[in-house]
Amino acid sequence: MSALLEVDGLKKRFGGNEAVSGVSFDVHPGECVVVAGDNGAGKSTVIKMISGVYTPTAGEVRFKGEKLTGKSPEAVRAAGLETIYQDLALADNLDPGLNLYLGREKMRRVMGIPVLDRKTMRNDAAAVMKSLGIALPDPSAAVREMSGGQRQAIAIARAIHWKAQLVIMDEPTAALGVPEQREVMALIERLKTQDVGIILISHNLPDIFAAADRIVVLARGRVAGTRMPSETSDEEIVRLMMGASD
Amino acid sequence: MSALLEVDGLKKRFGGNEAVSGVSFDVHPGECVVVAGDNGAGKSTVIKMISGVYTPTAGEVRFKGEKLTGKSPEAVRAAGLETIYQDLALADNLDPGLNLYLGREKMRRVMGIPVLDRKTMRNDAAAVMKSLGIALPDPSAAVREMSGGQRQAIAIARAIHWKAQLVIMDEPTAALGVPEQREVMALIERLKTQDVGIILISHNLPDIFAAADRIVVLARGRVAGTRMPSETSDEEIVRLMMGASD
Amino acid sequence: QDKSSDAQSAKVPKNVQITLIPGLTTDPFYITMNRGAQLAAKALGITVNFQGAEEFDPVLQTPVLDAVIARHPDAILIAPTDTTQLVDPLKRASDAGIPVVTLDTYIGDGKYQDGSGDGDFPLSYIASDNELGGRVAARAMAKRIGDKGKVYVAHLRPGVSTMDQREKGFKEELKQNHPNIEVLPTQYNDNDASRAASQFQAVLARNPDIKGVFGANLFSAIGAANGVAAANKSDDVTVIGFDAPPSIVNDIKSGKIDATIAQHPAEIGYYGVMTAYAILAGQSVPTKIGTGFTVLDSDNVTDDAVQKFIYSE
Amino acid sequence: MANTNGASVLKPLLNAWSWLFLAIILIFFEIYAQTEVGATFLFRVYSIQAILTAASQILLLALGLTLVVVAGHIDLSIAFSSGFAAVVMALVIRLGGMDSGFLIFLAGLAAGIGAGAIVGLVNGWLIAHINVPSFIGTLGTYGIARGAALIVAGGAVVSIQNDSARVFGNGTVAGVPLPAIIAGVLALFCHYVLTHTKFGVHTYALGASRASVERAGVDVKRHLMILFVLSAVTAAAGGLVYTGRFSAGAANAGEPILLYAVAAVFIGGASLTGGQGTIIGTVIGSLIIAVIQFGLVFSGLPPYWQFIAVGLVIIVAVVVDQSRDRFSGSQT
Amino acid sequence: MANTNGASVLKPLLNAWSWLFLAIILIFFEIYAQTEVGATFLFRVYSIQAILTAASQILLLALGLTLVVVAGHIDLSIAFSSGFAAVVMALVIRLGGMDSGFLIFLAGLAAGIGAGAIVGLVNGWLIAHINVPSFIGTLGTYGIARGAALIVAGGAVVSIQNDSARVFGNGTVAGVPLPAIIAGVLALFCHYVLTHTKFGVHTYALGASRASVERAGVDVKRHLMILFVLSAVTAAAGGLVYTGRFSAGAANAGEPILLYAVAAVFIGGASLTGGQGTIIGTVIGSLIIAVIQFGLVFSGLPPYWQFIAVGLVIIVAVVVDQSRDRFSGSQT
Ligand SMILES: Nc1ncnc2c1ncn2[C@@H]1O[C@H](COP(=O)(O)OP(=O)(O)OP(=O)(O)O)[C@@H](O)[C@H]1O
Ligand SMILES: Nc1ncnc2c1ncn2[C@@H]1O[C@H](COP(=O)(O)OP(=O)(O)OP(=O)(O)O)[C@@H](O)[C@H]1O
Ligand SMILES: [Mg+2]
Ligand SMILES: [Mg+2]
Repeated sequence: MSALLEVDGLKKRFGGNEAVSGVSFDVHPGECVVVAGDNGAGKSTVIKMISGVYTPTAGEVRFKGEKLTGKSPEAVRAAGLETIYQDLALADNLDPGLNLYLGREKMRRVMGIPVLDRKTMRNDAAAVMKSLGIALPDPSAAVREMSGGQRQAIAIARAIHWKAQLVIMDEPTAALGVPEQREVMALIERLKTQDVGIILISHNLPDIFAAADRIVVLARGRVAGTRMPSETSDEEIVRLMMGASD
Repeated sequence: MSALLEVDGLKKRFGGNEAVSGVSFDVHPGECVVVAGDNGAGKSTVIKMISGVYTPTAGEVRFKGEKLTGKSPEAVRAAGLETIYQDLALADNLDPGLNLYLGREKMRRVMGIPVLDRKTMRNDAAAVMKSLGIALPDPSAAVREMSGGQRQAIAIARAIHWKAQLVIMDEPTAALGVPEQREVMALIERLKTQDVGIILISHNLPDIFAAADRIVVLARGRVAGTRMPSETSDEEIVRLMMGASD
Repeated sequence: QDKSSDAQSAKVPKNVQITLIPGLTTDPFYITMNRGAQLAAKALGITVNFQGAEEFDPVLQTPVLDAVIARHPDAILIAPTDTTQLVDPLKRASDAGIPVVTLDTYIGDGKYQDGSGDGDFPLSYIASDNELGGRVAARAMAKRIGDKGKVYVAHLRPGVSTMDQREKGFKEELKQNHPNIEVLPTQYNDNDASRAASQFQAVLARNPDIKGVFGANLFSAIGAANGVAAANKSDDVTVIGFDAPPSIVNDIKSGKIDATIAQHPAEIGYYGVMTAYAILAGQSVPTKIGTGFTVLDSDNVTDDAVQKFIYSE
Repeated sequence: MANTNGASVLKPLLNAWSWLFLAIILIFFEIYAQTEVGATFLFRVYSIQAILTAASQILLLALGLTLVVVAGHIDLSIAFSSGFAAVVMALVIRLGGMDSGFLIFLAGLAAGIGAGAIVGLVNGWLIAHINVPSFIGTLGTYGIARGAALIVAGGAVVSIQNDSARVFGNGTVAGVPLPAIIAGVLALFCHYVLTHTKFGVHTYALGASRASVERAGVDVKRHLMILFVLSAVTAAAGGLVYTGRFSAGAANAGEPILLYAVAAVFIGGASLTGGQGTIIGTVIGSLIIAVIQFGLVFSGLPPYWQFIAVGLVIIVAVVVDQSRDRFSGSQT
Repeated sequence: MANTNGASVLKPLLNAWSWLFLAIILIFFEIYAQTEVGATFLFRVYSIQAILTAASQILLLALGLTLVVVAGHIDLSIAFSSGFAAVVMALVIRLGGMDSGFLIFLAGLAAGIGAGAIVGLVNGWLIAHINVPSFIGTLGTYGIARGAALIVAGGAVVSIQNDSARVFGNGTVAGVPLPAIIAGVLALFCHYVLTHTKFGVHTYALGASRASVERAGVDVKRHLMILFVLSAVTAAAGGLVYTGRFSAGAANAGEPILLYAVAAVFIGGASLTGGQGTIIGTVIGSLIIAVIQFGLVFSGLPPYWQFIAVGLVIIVAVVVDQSRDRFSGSQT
């Protein structure tokens, strides 16, 4: 099977600081690649270059053979990649339904005039949230009034609600409760069986080993090593994170 | 030893939604009380009522016997309580040094005129961060340019840099890497030996059991149960979180 | 600069550059004044530059004046935005050896070259006295409303000196010679015709027997006239305007405005340039040249004789 | 300021408190009128017409601006896109001769709207593509549109005589002034856009966080272009109404109204930081301003005191709006 | 808009690009003057003095405003706190007789500053304690101060004859106009406050996130009070200089320059959303505005074209500033 996503020599420089240098890896359909690394290693920067938020200083991203680099976030999303950002990127003043559908809102017709179908969107949001184990006391409240975990769940819901071919998750369970974390891990398994490619960023070693088909470890912006979970150990991964390279 | 902090019948209502009802617990010096609970259980709301961000709808908080309820965040902080907020509450446009010292800036004199001592503050920030295992590529950059974990480390640094008698931590390790998480756990142990009281909120069961002297489980805004870690189990805690009450 | 001394010795000044600084650049009154000035300039073969601020205000006019002084024209014609506040800034022009002639209004006590007062240095002023214009408006009003009833002044903004003078003249004339006319409080519209219209309607709601409005500038007049028309009161309420741009003239023709006091800005501009040229040629000039007013109303507005008093836009 | 207003912004409810406040002002003036003046304040056709017409003139400048402010931007250039449109319309009508008819009037309307749209396009281009902050970008086009209007007019005012234009600005339908109908229809349209379309949701989201909209796959640059064109076009409509009312296209038509238009948007609940505001709020804001201006003149309060009274009422209008939020229980 | 400007705001560096832009404008006008006019534009004491004085008048209104904008607020009332102070000063001086001396002049200064401070206190109270949005609160006091100034003055202008006042507004020290020295000293003070004191740090933090400052234990209400008093007092100083320059306290002293003052702050790098802006930037902004206004009149460009030119220069000034950010590599 050919690669779904090819990341090739990505590099990103912020002012004088080279946050990411020469990062390359592939993701195949149905595969979960975990990108691990210490704080500030460059993980979020890599995924923002993939999803179109940052333009790489050098390097290229290809999706199903087509060049993705230089495309805008909307083009990347349209191509079939969904991303859960670490900072969530929610619109704080909108309700969960509108956040779920942001950019792809559902419409209905009232006397022939198209209007937003707020109610359906809200109900859908409540349903998706429920499937993640989260109940919303007031689904019509703005997400700024939601708890940390509720907000994260909305961001997750937004990414998985669409039939994406690749889902990128930047620390998706950081704010979630124990049962919700388990739901997300189960979800990743489900997506894999549906041939969806996944890039997961996580600091949780058990989760990493449970989900990963391959682990790419970043240290100071470089790939310190790539491992199969069956052929490595917690200690080795942590050692690679700390900068020990192959 | 008498209680350092007494939380007595706290209640908070947002519009029609009662987020917290009748929550009571004590914290003694040198004790770490973990407040556990599912997403949206009301944990952050409780600690915001303690730290003065929210005024409780009912109930009272006493610190060393004195009433804290109704005081402003500055008064609470002045009384000797430091808080790490889940949303960090950083000033994004300032550097880590200024964030560390925000409200208590260091001054020096130039030709008799008091001016901010930015350099010392910056160096102090870098030092505290280093003790948490985090290196900053550019300590003079605004914190908006920092990674998720770096930002969280600044918020932690800010709370522990001052000699507080009680430190409240709302999911302090959510965005941290593995070694940094271990640093924070060690830090909590250190604070305990210095007779500092601690309220910790966490979703990580191993961490909860490692740090807690007492576990207060919230479910839907109420105390579902209080347990000693030695007398309970993962399963029981999760069961309490899910709403099974005593 | 020696240009001006050259000019003075030669008696027939050459390459003369005069700058005309209006109260503001966007008012038909000053645009017409400039047109008159350009006519004179063409006749004399000299250049008149037009430079001014966007609002009628000393703090905006002064920097313009300063920059003009730096350019050192042979003479400055200025419509000062305040009688006292422009004294010091204009002194700088005079000190720099630039002859100053004021248009439209005076500075200081209005008596130039008599050796007394702060604002004594300008050589001449050419104006239709705004206060007198207000009096003329008052008489026109009194005549049309039968010497009794309620009237008020629609004004743009307190502190616009020429309008304050018109208001003063209007009120004093009524007080002295038409005691049966009651003057209601002045209404300020910030130069918004829409507000002037709604203000008239509010005054009308309060005073159903209102007899007249004096719209002391273009937008005050057309605004008030619009309010009168909207309330269907054109037959009962007299609207007197000030100045004679085509929009006011059109309103006179259509009966919305009853009469307007046309100043003669083209004349002011024309004589201003001529006076400055005479000064540069070493001739003595009168310290005060008055230009008149023409009352335009439906009776004379189509007469050929008054067409020249209609402003350009 | 990181203003955290708890109330959900998107609830397309009428803002009962603001209506109430407007009603209180009206009742206050009516009682005053009945007792002190022995006349009615409000129940007179031409008073209502006058207030509606004045409010329309403010509202037309404030409509598109509301969307711009909800998106977290500002548009100062409406002060002169309005005048530019007015002048262009008047010139086109003049081209057709002084006593021209309906078709040339329509051509004038179209030209005026087109002139406004050009200013909007320039704004949108500067802000969306060159990343100029909207305050500065639109302050720049404020100057440019002002100069352009004056140059095109060859002066400040272009007077016209066209009966269609006159009716457009002064006519009534069933007693309702045409300017109010025009403003009302445009307000309905803008309300529809803001609360019932994708474009409206994205406008709110943009005001809360540009990243949220960009990453959701919305073309933010295009969105901004449309916003600023909309703002310029509604302001242009204000200029056209003005031309019709006064039979004169004035370059300065919108300038004195700018501050009141911005005030109406903010009285209506919008905030400098974006993300909130409604068309209904702006409509009420415009009405409040028009009513107090009318009412204060009516009350015979001395003019200088009117400045103070207007200031006070504006503040009170917002304090009333605030207390609603307080009652509904949200706080920081 | 969630504008993420990458450059660290607190670096107390001179903004080299903006100085460069100012220099380019000056050089441009100088070359024009030398070649077209055959005179120097800049190298004449008189011109420099005139530009400095004009810039000072703008700067005095813009100084305190800069801090307010950095904190994420706005202050429109400076337009009239300035005039209110001017009128009060002139009245006090008048009380001492028309040809009064130095002491009464000092009393006038004190009274004027006090008058400004009162407006500032009202603003601060409204915004800090009643939670009125600053745009509306200060628009309200704009009207109130306007009315108060006109009522106190019993008209628009109170003229005085006081030699100390005249020197205060028109004198020079070593060739530098006193207004420029006053504005310079206040600018230094504000720069010190903004970059070297706790108050300044909290002001920046407040603009980024009110929660960050509140939870850090800063009394935000007190902070806002001080900010608005500072803004009103520097604006009042502008009014006092005006009274000295023109020997007249005018109620409208500040109104026509409000827009320029706000423009100077934004040209200087501030943003509507708060958290950025510097005093140095505002100083450059004021100078740029004064220079182009002077230069365009000097160049003899017809007035209507000047509106366009000013608009263009304002936009270009900011685009230049933007490109600096781009070179330093930050982006969203
Ligand atoms: N916009 C930016 N401007 C400047 N520097 C940046 C910016 N974004 C990130 N950086 C820097 O680049 C480095 C990598 O950041 P990144 O966010 O990719 O780390 P990360 O691996 O995701 O860390 P974490 O686990 O803490 O989220 C950090 O040192 C950070 O300070
Ligand atoms: N400002 C607010 N306005 C309205 N509702 C709020 C507000 N803050 C919190 N809530 C609601 O109160 C409940 C408790 O929220 P809280 O943030 O305390 O949860 P939490 O236990 O901290 O959850 P998490 O683990 O996800 O952080 C949630 O249902 C949330 O939606
Ligand atoms: Mg990250
Ligand atoms: Mg929480």
